[in-house]
Amino acid sequence: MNDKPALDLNKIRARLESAQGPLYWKSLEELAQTEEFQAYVEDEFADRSPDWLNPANRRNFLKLMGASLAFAGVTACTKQPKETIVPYVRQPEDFVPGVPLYYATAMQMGGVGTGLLVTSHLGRPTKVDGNPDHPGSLGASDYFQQASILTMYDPDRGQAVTYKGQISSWISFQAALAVARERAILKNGEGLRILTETVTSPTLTSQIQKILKEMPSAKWHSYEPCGRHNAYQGALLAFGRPVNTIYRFDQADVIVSLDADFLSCGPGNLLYARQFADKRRVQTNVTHTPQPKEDWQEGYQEGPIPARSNQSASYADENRGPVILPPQVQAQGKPPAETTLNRMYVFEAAPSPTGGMADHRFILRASEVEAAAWDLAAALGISGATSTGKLKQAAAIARDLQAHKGACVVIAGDHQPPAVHALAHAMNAALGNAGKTVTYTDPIEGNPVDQGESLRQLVADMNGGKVDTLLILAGNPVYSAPVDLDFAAALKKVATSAYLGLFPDETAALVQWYVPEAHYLESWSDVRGFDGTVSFVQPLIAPLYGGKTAHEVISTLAGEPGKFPYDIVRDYWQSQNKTANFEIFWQKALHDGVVPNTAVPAVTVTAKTPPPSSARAAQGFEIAFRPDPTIWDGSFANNGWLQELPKPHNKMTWDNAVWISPSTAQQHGLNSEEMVELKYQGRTVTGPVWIMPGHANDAVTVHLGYGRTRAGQVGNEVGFSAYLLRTSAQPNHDSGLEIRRLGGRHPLATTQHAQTMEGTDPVRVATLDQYKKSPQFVEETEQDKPLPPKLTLYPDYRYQGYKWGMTLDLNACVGCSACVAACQAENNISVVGKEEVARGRHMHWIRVDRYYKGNWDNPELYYQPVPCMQCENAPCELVCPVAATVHSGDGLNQMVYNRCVGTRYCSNNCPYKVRRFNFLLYSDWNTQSLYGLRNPNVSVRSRGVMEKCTYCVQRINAAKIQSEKENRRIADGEIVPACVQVCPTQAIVFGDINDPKSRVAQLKAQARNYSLLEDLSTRPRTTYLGRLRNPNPEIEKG
Amino acid sequence: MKIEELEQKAIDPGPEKIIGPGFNYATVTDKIANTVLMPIEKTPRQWWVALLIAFMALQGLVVGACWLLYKGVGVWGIVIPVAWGYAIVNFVWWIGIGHAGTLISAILLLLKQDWRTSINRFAEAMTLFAVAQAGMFPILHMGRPWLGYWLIPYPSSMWLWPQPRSPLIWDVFAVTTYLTVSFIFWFIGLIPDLATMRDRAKQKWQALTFGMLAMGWRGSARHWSRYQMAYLLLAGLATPLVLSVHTVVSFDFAISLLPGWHTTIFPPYFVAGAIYSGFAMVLTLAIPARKWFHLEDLITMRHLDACAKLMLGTGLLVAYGYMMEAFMSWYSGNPHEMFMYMNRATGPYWPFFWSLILCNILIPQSLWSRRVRQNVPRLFFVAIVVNIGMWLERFIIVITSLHRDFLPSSWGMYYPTQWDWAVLTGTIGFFLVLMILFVRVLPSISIFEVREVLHHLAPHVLDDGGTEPAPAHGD
Amino acid sequence: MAQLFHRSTNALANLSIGATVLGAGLLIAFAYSMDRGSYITDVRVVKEQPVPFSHKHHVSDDGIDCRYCHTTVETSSFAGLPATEICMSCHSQIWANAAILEPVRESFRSGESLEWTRIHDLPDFVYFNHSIHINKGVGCATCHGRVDQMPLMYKENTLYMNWCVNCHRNPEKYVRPRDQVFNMAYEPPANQEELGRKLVEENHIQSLTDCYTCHR
Amino acid sequence: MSETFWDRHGLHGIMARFEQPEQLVDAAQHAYSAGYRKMDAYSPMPVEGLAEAIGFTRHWVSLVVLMGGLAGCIGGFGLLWWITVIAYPHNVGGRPFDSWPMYIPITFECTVLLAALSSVVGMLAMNGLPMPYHPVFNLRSFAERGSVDRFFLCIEADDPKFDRVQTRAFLEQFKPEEVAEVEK
Repeated sequence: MNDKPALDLNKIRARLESAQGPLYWKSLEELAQTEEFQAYVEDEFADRSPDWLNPANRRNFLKLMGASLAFAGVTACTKQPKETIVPYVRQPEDFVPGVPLYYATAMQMGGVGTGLLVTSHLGRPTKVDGNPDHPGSLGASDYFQQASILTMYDPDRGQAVTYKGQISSWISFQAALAVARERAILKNGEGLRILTETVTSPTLTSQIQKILKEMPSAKWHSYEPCGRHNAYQGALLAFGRPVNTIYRFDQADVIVSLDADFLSCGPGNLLYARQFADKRRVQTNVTHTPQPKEDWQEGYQEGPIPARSNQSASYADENRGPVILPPQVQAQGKPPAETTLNRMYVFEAAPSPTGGMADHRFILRASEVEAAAWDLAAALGISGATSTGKLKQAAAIARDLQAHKGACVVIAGDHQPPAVHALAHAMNAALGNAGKTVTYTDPIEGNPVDQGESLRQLVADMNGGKVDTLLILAGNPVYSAPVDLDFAAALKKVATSAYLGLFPDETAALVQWYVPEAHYLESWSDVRGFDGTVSFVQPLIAPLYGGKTAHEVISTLAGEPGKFPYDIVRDYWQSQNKTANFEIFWQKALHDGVVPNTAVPAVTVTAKTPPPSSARAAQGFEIAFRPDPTIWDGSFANNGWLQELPKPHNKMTWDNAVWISPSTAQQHGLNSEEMVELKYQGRTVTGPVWIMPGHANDAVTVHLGYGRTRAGQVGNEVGFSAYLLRTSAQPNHDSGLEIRRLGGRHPLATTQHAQTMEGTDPVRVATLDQYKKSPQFVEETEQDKPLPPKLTLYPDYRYQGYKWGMTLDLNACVGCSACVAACQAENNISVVGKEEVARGRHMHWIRVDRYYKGNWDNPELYYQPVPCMQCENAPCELVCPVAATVHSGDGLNQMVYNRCVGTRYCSNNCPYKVRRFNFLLYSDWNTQSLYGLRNPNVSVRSRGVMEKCTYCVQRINAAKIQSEKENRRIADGEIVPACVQVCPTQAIVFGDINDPKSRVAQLKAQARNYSLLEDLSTRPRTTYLGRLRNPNPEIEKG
Repeated sequence: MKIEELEQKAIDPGPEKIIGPGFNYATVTDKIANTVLMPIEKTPRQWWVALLIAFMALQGLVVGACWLLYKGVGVWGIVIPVAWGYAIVNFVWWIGIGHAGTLISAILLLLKQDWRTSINRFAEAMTLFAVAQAGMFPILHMGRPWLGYWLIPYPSSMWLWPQPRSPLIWDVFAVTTYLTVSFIFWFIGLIPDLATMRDRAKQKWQALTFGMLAMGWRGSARHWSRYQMAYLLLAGLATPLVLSVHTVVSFDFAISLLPGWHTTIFPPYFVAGAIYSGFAMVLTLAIPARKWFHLEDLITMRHLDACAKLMLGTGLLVAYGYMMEAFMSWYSGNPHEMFMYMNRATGPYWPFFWSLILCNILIPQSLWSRRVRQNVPRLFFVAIVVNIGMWLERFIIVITSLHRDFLPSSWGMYYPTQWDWAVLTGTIGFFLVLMILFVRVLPSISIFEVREVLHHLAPHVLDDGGTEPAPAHGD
Repeated sequence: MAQLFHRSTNALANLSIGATVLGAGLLIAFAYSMDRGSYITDVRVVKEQPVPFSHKHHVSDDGIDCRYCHTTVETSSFAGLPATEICMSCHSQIWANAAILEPVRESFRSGESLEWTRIHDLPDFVYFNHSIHINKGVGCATCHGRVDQMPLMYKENTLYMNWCVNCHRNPEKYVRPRDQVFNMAYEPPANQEELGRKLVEENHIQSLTDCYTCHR
Repeated sequence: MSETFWDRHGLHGIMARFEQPEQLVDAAQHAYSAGYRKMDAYSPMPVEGLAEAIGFTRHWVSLVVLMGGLAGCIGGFGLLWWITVIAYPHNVGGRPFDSWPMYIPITFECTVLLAALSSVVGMLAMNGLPMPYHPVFNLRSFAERGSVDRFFLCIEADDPKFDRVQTRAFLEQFKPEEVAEVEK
């Protein structure tokens, strides 16, 4: 039972040493770089010298804690070890040690960039968050962005240029590239190929195009294993030209999703989720009737100790009545009669967050979605569309859509064949959505090609010996290319091959030259958002492991070696706008994180019905390939946070599995965790079964990205690789799968075992109509009858000053789990590894519970985030023998790690089980590179200590101190806990309940407001807003 | 009868008498003293074997504890939600066992049950050692044991104090008090006998050792009268104490709000269970001991029978406790409570629950029959079964209540690891080692009290130092 | 004679009892003195530094303000330690060749930071913020003592929790007018009590004894 | 003869050995009625009426225990109250600072603890124990059987009525197994 399989310390130390070896082969500017790097490292000293300078100090200190405390005997304080403090030599201007700085940058995924705001403690990026000014983020972010920072510090990243496996140097690579360039120029580019992922970077595009102009015969191929080329093919089919589609869900009252999980992934998903949630938010106007103090907030005569009462002493004028209203008052909160919700129909094979939010979820095999699309098109009377008669409810849906002409959306999933996209376009056109809820722009890609085809050509040429120089810019094609192309074999036929990648991975092992890539937090670049808006990528730290950007590689190939990426990007943009005040433009763009009006202009196109496609719903057992929810196409395989993040759909961690529906599993006599062999087109893989309620019958879904062999300490040999079955012909789904029981079990680590609510009702649901009839439906339940305000022998505490509280709107939460990752990043939460998760020792402070309701083949899905409830009558506090968890003056349930002795009684007595315990030494004291990652404002917990959510108390304190300096009250929304900040749908709201104007107080006054397990009289400060569904009465009946 | 004979073979006078024939002050003294003063080579072989086995078992604790302290409590099977595992199960089990001793000495003293005399010393020692075992667990099970002293109120440089609303703090006080008082009680009882040992010792070093421990006791009438009063008062104090201790232990659960823990029935039925298991353990130990040292004529069938009857009685109380739990969970109408009980009976841990019913309720019913009560092997078997049963009861209470509580999303399972087992067997070994040593190095039967009994039974034993057989004891 | 013990043993027995009781008392007393004494707390203990920097000289002789070197004390949790260049801003002129300042010049040349030994070093789980204390009128000297009279730096107070809490409980006993914060020589007036209460009211000084005030 | 702390001479008293407790009690009663006061009776187990026989009635143990108990009770509760209300008041789970019902168990335990300790300490102290050396052990037969099966009465030399000859004669009349003088 090792604490942290995630990070093998000895190996890592070895790597670090090898990386810090002699530098004699390095070029001059490289040395300069390393100095810069050194400088950055020094920055850490000023802040928290002990750890970074000498990790031993802190480790010893903790060791000492054990021994010397026992000896010192009478006190908790013990002789401090000798620690040094290291000032700058020359202090940078804007650096205030102890005060973080925020830089705007952007992260690209599948070529689509999202603007970010990164927190930096003295040159040490510690937290990634969305950039409110960026259209694709609006301040939100997803767990890939949250976790990307861990990848940057990952000690497994490539740390040296290698040639045929031997450590070489950047300078020699440049030399080699120069030679290749000469050779290519002679042949006018013949045999020179560049393979990239989807590229939207204007700079990189222009760089490559410059080369293509110089050597016309050179070719630029793009391949993205989980890319969106189907969408472009669909556009071609519909409009005869590739376009980029942008949706306006804030305008859509009816949504039909054809296997599109637009709420949790794909371009613009953060914006779309927000727009979708806004259409589902229920606004109720409650008249606040504060209760007289003696009735509602009766304090003790002696009162809480002066410290507390002081808090609001000088705010006497603001000493308002409390706003948590007793139930009978809440009941007054009637929703406006005109409360409306949007309605969503989802057609999908495997449950997704989007499917979970659907009012009607139609379970179809991936291949049957097209048939459904045809039926719908036919029902909408689109010329040339013929019904297959599969979809009974087609007519009803069509009526619903037609009733909302111009205010509805039909969206097709990226994994669906072009025909479905074309049909979606046709339907949107027919419904008059084009230009209203759906707009089209030119593609944002620099190289909008059919990527599947593009790769096929490349491989063909490689095999045909037509390629002598191949430059692979990221993407790890050896691992992720369709298996039938056998990229690895083809690669051997290439004379000169080079690969730029973050990790020395599968591809790096087979190419001649491997160049470590600079992480986006280390690079200068630019990238387009989902709507084309350009954001600059600016580094927060010099490359930790001497990584290089694609810009540098290409510019070397272009004959400009040694040009800094900064200059490359800057020069490009200077060339773009020749205005005099470029400097201002540049600075502003860098500061804001977006380049003004760079969004790609809309184009008007006319959709034509696609030719009836031959591939109607195929027969036979079907397999669907999907990117993994948390590690995507495998590029995040070595990221411990994402490996351990419970997958939103089934709460599984550290594995992928063969998803199969309950009844199909029954037919084949399969159980979860049972090993099966998947045989498809003569190729086989074996993996464990996961029985997935709500999955289509006679079909399995497998997730890509696992089964890595050279991902790193974390990702190696985890799960099975579905790429081994994926062909270039049918990359998304196909029939003809054979499934065979192998016997034998492969335990899967899941964080939630019970699937249903087991008769309890943590999630309260009502349909819109029911809600309109009885707004306080949340109280009409078996248990948790609302309690009379005073169901206690003791008088209530009076919380003057601030009174923190939180609401979670289950109507807005799409269960995307971004909050879990954000919390982990903000609060230095440890990764514990598969074994520990399997035991039930995962450490996430906020979890997203997932419940099924109804029959197992097509259940309703409900998501419920559960952080600490901050109960006013906290059961955990009562039983702590050392007062390590007590209440604060503003009603927080404090957890004092350094006082905790670890009896774990508090966890036993917590009805919500939100407390997490360090059963072993989970936090990694040994991996130096991870020290930089930690949030300096949160203690790193040691072994034997209980931990839990405290509403990000470090942020509360920061705000408090700021406001006190300015001698004012903290403004509503000034304090933003990590989960609130990250949430794409703003389902989580935090604030001061004593302030009747605060958003949280307003929400708590809603009739939908209820607290979990209210009958225990724990008086949670965290409450929920009941979930509403808006089914189509026509279908509900039929 | 010759003292040698008495030492060699012993006649069990049967279920009527509390002492065998042929005893007078001198012989009874020598006979008991002999278990301590007999030369090493005369020590019964079974004693050595038992000691060896117990000592090997003890190693489980040594290794287990070291590994635990090195790695952390994670080496045990505990998880969230089942954050308490074997450590607490064992703690409660041992504390329970530690209840018979004081009960026998204190309560039976107050009730003037003279049959207690020949087993009370023994039972008190058992209490002491059992509580010592129990005392280890709260320390070991902490995440940071080296900070255990934070549970003691002392003026620290943090100005922080324990949080006295927590039952764990009550435990600290209750257990330490109980340990101290039990020790005092036991030691005070020993003093006159230590004096006897001092005077009977054959080697000088023995004499000196016992002499120091006896503190110069010389049996003065004044001393005796103060002594008896102190002893009586101690008994009077120990009686409520012994009841309070397991009540407090039961509060560890009852104070919480967990279904299956949060019940008012807990204190009485924990106390009953404690006495139940205590007497089971007394029998488990007394039966072999009386055999090895030929004490059947001092620990007679009368004693075994009385213990058996007490077991039966307390066992019925425990059974009533189970019934009330079931009834209340149904009667309360609280779905969580109802689910909890159903889950115990039919959930993943059902085998434990039903074997608990078997061990604690069904099998002990056989004690209604004299043929079981007065048949040593059968009685021994039942005693063992009850020991196991009581351990299972604690397992059910701790584990099954925790593993499925309010929110289905946070349900989990608990699987003990080898280290859980190591520590359990280790403490059993430790306990036995202490017991086995005790019966050899200290008079395991209270000599002066037996003299008293003798004095009451035969007011006029005319005897010149045990050369002639004593007359039959008039009843 | 059948006496097992000599009569002196009576006296010995009583003595040993007395000795045990006394010993236990002494042991506890010793433990406390160790804990509160400077061996553990380092109070008034001078530590070795790369340069024997004298606050006395710089503050009282040269009259340099605290903030000249501790630049961020009013704005950040971290008071700030002068970068080498701040030292050099004077010492490139004054004492430019003094031997004891060689480490400073060396650091300036090589870019290698000076490594000072921490004097005021809180455990890593304590989060102290200088700026708020300064803003609320807690004088430097209140915690750091008369730094202007320390030839070599040492710790004036234990920085133990009870010491912190003492002030957090009744700030009025210690706070001073904001303009006096950096005044080393400031002596609390006779009417500190009422002045304190007035300041507490004016500057809205709270007595925060919540755990999370310092521990997170 | 000079007496020093280390080496005292002289007579401690005259001791009679009996075989049966009844004889001892009988002898003791007579001795008391005969006016002897400074005497002590020794028996291997408590014998009813013996203490009364030699005129020992008040032992004060119960009073000491009562005091101890009270101290424990007040001290225990006081400590808890002080901790939670004065020393460091915390809002624990919404309970009042002085949630006194929660203090009862500890208060009780403290009461019992101090009462028990005081009973033992009190008893030993009042008995003047430990006292490994005592003149009576000078009598061989006492040292051997005093704690086993013989019963002794010792009339001490510093009793005003004591007289080497008469006292011995007085004791002889109760048919002791042995009458002997005991050195200090």
